[in-house]
Amino acid sequence: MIRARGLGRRFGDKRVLAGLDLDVGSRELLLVTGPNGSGKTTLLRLIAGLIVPTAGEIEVDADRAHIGFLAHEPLVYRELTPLENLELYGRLYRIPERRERIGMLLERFGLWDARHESTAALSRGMLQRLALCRTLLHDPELVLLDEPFTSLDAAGSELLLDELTDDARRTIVVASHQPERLGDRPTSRLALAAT
Amino acid sequence: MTAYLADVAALTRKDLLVELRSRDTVPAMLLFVVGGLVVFHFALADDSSRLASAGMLWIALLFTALLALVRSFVAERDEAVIDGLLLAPCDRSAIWLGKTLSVVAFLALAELVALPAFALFYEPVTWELVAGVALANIGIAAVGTLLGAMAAAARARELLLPLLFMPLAIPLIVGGVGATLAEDPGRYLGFLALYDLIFAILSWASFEYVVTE
Amino acid sequence: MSTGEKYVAAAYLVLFGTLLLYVALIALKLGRLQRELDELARIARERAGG
Amino acid sequence: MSTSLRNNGAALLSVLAAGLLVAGFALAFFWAPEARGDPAFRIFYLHVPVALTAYAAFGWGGWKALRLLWTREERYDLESYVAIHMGVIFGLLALVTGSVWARYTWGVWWTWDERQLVLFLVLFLFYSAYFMLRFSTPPGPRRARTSAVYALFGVALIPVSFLAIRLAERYIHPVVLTRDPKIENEMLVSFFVCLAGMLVLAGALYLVELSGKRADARLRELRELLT
Repeated sequence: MIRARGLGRRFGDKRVLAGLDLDVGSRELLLVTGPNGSGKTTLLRLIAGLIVPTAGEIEVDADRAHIGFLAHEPLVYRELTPLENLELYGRLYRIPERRERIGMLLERFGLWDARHESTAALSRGMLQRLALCRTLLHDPELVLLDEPFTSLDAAGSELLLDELTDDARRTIVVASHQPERLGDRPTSRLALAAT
Repeated sequence: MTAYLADVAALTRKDLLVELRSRDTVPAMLLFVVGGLVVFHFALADDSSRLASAGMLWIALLFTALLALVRSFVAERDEAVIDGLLLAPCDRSAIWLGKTLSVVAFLALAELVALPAFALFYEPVTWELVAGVALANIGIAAVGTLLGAMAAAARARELLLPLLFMPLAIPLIVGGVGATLAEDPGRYLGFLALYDLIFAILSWASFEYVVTE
Repeated sequence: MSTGEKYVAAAYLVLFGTLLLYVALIALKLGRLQRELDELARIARERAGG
Repeated sequence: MSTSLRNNGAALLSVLAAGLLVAGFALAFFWAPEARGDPAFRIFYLHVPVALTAYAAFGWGGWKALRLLWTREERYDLESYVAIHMGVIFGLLALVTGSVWARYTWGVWWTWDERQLVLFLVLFLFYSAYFMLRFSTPPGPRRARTSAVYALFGVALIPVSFLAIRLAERYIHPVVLTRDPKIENEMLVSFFVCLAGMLVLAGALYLVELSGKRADARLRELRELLT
């Protein structure tokens, strides 16, 4: 699913990632660990195609329509309600039976009652749940999760893991410094060192 | 094609909704453009011609547009929401077009107040002026939205955007003032349309390059 | 020398002056490059020695 | 190997530029007839080639920018930047020599009647903003691409501004100044030699500047490897 050779990225004079080789097979769950500044976020953004490498190359066998990316920020508009945000993304992802899908996700992640509230008023945990709805909205084949467990309570984490792994048809890359919260699910690991 | 237009519509709708909720930009533009017209009365000498007031109107419109442009990507830049749009499978130029259309809407709203105010304070508004303003709006929004996305990557972006935009706005001012004053406004309206065409195509084609890192 | 000729001379001197200025800038740059190279050479030597 | 060739290129062009410019200026001063009994007309052989060279440099920078967007090869970023840098230097020269000419012809250092001068002022503003954009954006692929897009806008802006300035004259002052000096063949030949010299000079400066910038980049790389 993902193939990288000699992958590197620098921001100005700062080298964040260098000489990384990576192979992730289809339906694999890869856990990326490493201290702050070791390039976990950069790696995920490279896979998502949000940034281009400055060295080496990367191939991903999924186009934007089949990638779900949970970033540090929830990537939702604070001025809009949760429902409006998901409606917007639902349109952009061209999801068939958009209403049903959105309603189902909101229900599942416990946001249904808050769907008409202002996103700005949501708690951190609720925002993270909304971000998860956004990530999973289009039922992506490849899911990239950047520190998914921060600000997510135990129930939320469990919900996320169930959603991701119950039928094991997704490829998942998780960057986290709390690997224990993944439970005992089978994973391969990539440890990034600080540069 | 229909899908593309649907994306554009969704994005424009989102921008208008965000503005409707936050009311950050349009009220500021309205106040600014009327304030500008009042200030110009005191800047112009008593015996200034109608030529001078037409020039002043265009300056006021340009600077008001800058307010809208400086604010245009604020909602996306705060907390990197732009990444969410870039992740979506829609063509990136649709993001530009959606934003451009919403900027055109904001400009039109501001001018809905500015032109009657100009008629009240200074000179009657001619249809040539209205046509010129409409054509200039397209050029301002098209180029300004692209430059706004470019400046978003920079430090001091609020300062940079006017600097980037000013030289590119000179032809728009020429066309606008010409359409307002010249005896053959058709030439100037044609020039504005040409400008819109050239720079809208350029901006449309190059937006993808300036938003990805 | 007529006034016109003086202006011509002035214009051509501008070109000449600009070129000389450029030479000065290049000289400064070469100096800096040389200093940096010296430093890097020193580091490289220390590495080779240690 | 390639670096030494490139330096040889700069050396070769410098010698060629020296030959052409000396020949061109000599022809202009000692062979071409004086136009309209105007001794200051000989600024023409300097001002116009300098101005055309500036356009050529902007165009070259735009071409390199286009190549960057096409191929995504990093080196075009530097090449485009250096070309535009040269364009700005020559543009500034064109402004100054034009200003000297205006001072002699009309008695003022600046005139809005001279289209070329006004156009250079607009372009100078535009490309100054280009430098601001570069200096305030962190280096990387995004800066390379934004600069490239802005450089391409510059190429489009040149004819559009030219048209705009022509159109502006009609409402700013309806009276159009016409000057048509009789151009004779000797003058034309001298002019083209000067133009060729100036273009080659700009090419030489471009290569020198480029190799300096590349040396800088290599040094930074070396420093990173060593420390």
